[in-house]
Amino acid sequence: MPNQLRNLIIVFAIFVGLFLTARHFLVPKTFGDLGHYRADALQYNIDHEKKFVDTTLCSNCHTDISNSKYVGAHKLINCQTCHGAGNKHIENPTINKMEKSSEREFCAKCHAKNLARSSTVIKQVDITKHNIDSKCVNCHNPHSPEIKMAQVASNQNKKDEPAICIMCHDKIDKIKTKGMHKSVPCQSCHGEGLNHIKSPSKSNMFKPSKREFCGKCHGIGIAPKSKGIKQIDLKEHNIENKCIDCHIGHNPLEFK
Amino acid sequence: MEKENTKVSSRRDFFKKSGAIAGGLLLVSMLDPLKQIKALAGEKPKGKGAWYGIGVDLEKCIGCGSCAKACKTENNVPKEPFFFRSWVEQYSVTANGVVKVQSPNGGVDGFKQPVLDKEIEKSFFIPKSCNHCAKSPCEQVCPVGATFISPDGVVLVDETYCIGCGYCVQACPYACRYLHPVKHTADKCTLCYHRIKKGLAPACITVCPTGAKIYGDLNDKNSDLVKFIKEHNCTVLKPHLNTKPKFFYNALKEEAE
Amino acid sequence: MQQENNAKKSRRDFIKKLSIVTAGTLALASCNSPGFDEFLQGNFKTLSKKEIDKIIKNLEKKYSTKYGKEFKVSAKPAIDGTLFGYALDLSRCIGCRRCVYACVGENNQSRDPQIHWIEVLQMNKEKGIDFSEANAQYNPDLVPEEGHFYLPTSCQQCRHPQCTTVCPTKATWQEPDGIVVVDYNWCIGCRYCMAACPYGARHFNWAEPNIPDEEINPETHYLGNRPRIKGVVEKCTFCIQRSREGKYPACVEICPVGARKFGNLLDPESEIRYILENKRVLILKSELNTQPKFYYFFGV
Amino acid sequence: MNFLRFILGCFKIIFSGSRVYFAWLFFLLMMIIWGGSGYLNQLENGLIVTNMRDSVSWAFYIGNFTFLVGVAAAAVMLVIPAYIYDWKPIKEIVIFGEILAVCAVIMCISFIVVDIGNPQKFWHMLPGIGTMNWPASILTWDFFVLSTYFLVNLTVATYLLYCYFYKKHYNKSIVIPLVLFSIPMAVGIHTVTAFLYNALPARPFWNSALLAPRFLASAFCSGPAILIILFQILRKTTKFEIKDEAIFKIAELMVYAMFINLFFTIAELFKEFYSHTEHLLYWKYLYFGIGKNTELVVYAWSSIIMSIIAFVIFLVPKTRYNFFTLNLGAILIYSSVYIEKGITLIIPGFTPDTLGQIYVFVPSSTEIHTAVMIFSLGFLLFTFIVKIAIEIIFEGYSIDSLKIKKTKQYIDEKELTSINN
Repeated sequence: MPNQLRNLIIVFAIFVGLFLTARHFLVPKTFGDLGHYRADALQYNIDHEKKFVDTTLCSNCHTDISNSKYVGAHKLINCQTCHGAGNKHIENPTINKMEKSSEREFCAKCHAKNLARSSTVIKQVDITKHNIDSKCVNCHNPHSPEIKMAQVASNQNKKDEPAICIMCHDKIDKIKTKGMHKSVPCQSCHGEGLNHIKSPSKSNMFKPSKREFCGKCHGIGIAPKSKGIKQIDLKEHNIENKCIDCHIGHNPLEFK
Repeated sequence: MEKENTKVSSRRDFFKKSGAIAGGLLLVSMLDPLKQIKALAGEKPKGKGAWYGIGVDLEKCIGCGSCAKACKTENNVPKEPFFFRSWVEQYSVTANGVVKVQSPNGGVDGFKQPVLDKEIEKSFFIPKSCNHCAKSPCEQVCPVGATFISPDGVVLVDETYCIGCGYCVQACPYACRYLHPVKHTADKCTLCYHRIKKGLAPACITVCPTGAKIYGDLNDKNSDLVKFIKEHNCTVLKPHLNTKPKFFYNALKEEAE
Repeated sequence: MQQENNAKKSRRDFIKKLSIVTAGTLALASCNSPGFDEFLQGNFKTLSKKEIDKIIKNLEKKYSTKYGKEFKVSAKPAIDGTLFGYALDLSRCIGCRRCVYACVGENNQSRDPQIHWIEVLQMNKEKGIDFSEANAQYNPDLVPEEGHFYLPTSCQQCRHPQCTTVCPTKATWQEPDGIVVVDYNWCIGCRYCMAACPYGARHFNWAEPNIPDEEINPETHYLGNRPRIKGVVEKCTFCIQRSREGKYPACVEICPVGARKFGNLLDPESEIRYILENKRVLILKSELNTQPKFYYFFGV
Repeated sequence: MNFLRFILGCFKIIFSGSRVYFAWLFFLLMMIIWGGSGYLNQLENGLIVTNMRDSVSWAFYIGNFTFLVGVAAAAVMLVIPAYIYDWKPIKEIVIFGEILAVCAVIMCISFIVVDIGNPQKFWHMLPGIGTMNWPASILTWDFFVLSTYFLVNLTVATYLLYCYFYKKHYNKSIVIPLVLFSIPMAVGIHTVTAFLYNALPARPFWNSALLAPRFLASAFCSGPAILIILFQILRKTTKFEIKDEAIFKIAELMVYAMFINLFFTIAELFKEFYSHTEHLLYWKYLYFGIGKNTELVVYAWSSIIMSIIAFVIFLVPKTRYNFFTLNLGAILIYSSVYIEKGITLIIPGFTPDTLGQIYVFVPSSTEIHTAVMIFSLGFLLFTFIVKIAIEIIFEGYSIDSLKIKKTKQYIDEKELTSINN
């Protein structure tokens, strides 16, 4: 064999040898065991820490909530859908709190009116109109949205107490307590609300707007004189407008 | 003449030797890389073991974005609004056929109640994530074998081996991949491989409030997914690409196909 | 060679002469050469009202003598404010092919060789709508077969029809009410439209169409179901002779399971609009952007 | 008047010749009659006598048309070096390329005419008289570029012959611009023909941007292949002179074309098989068959194998300079391109059809008859024009010989025999 060829073969062999050694060290151990990939990568993916836990763990401690949840419309919803992943909370419940949101926007994520939502799948509420004064949780128990409403309805005997109104209409109460009407019960102006309590969306409360209605208490000669009630001459005082055009009904000394 | 003979013999010799060397090389390489060659030929275990897929009933999807949010939490997906393993899109079709697609922050914060547009004729949500294609283009193009289809049909990324070239991001027809801004490797839905292997449902399916999304084993005739497919008229996205996706949509509208 | 040399002399109108000479010789050679008037008749779209009336009168006379029946050939134009659309409920179709034969009867398709404007495909339920799995040769006695569904296809009346774009002679076009029609007298039979149609909806008269006299439907439309000649392309017209009179196409009327729906897409109260807005509708080969007005849906 | 005399001279040429010549003419005439009988049958009964149906609505005729467009376009292959680089050895034979182009275009148009259902209505697509759907329909473009290309080549060929006939020097300012114009036209006829198929989204098999370049590359293989064989026949049978050098030069040019052709084919195959979309179905049918339907597999592979062998033959100088292997290579590449354009381009575009149904197309006897008729007609025309060209250019047949004949009748016979020899 000529020298050149022999040299060439030697060089070639060295390169091949180098290549094979390099390959031996560089290619990962389990590469190709199952396919053109590192078989260990499967385990690597499995080892990822999980964050959303089994909900049986929730009901172990929060039995009351889970019991009430299992009767309502939210019964199939996982706790962590609203409260976030529970892995840290179960490690140390006192330090790591679950997420909690009582904002209207939070409920609106599912319940806001949207053409894309099927009305048979989910109850939809026009959040720009539906009782905008209050938080959803004031009237609805988030764990079982019907329960709180049922409680309200079952308290019919307390129908004269403003407390039952405040449950849902707390914003109005805040305005009312600031002003002169704070001692006037809601029913005095809005009438009895038995039906409204039963189904608030279907039966609305009476909303007075006529001058004569205010005149019942405030009109000279119409209402019986009583201490502390301001008397207005309905025939003279700004006769072109309604009272509520200027005065806020719940706090009449504030003007619009 | 004699000279010629020697020449011939030496040449023959050379061929013999080089042939032997080549043969030897081939033998050496056959000892272990044969598996790789086989794998390259696209042999995939079908009919035995699990073969996972996903199903969504779009009639039930309310676009709450819980799935997108849970996915970010579960899988440590970067918070920025352009990295998603799972996200929700809202399609709105106007009466004159214009299709608008919106996905504010991937639906993580939910969809705002829209000011109802009279023009809009219909609207629907579509949750999206990796389709776990049986013939996945991302796996096909990966130069190092860092993206692969697991024996149970889940398309996974080997983070430690990925070189971050981003070829798979280009190859995916469903825009399901992104380059992780910190790790600089490709990242995508793993069908919560760490959960399903422990018998738990993927995070997105765990949190779905309406039960719109399900997953299951396509090889198991009694699995939820197989039943779901049988009972509904499911379609996949971009069927003409022949990627054989395993993400089945019920009630997929033509505008989104 | 003679012809060749002549051409050299007058190169300017060589093309004209060549084609007219060929056309002339071929017309003579052809056994059933159409009348001279018909040969010179222009594209339907370029004809005046008067010319159309005359042509129709001649046609009615010709057909009446040929088939021994009083023929009516209408040329009713599209009604303003109509855009026809079609919907088909895949969950109801049982693959009985009654629509196919109603269509053949109504639209005077050739019986021998057979031409069917509607083709019903048997599909595998597990595979979904995948044409490579479609079977057009299924046995009608066994329908509906377990594990299969049926997909009737016909002209999809695309909003962006490829077939009209490629036609070299403007012999096929889309009417204002969305129906794609063919002027049989103007079609030269090049079959480019058949190559362009993604739905196999166009059919060619490979031979002289053959319809028994007693089966012929004399209520016809010029652009629809009037008897055709050999060598021209024909296609579904949503039964233009019926739909423009406010009637349902024949296939809609015959369907025993009510899978077929038809209506005006511009009328918000129509059934077709209800389906579009409330059902999950599919179109075939949406990736081609032909935008068909033929929608498939799953009603149940 | 002068032109008339030229025509007269031409006629004299074609009606005189050796026995072999007349035997060849007789043979072609017989073939035309035999083929014509089939075509008459088609005219009478309609296209039903072909094996085309709704599923496969274009087939053998259109395949031949496509192939011949390629042959016609290849004329420029010879024109470019001859006129641009003024390369002598090819210059004289360029006229044969142009004659070939003229005849091929005539055959192309004939194939279109026999393919359409109502040939007598052909005038509907003429501009002015009919309602040509221009610019939307690519078929109208194709018709336009084919006729322009035809006219340009006819003009150049006739003018050159005319000048030789009158022993004049041709006017460069007429010929060169026309020749230069014919180069983009040649590219044009092929490109437009490719676009004819290319722009149909309904037929994914054709819907590839590479179709037009592939058309061009294969045309530059098949056209010169015919000429290489033709020149050898001519120089053996007539006084036509061509140097080996010129033939080898053509062969060398073909190597590039063949390489590009193979390269494009590989590029196309790679794209389809790697991306394995739904469109792969047609390629699978072509190269591997679908189920029992493996009709085209033999053709597809034989075309590829032939074209590879031909490429190797032409690439290796030893075989390129050997006339036996050269001719073998030319035949191989010619057959390869004929199969590719005629069968494996058109049929898989329609099989499976748009609804997934498979209709197996095999040309009927009528189609073969008609094709034979058109090819024979083309050959007849080509024989005539080539004979005229050879006698005028290489055998000194000119206006003088015509005059001599007129005045001195008695020399006629002697002259004729000398010409024929």
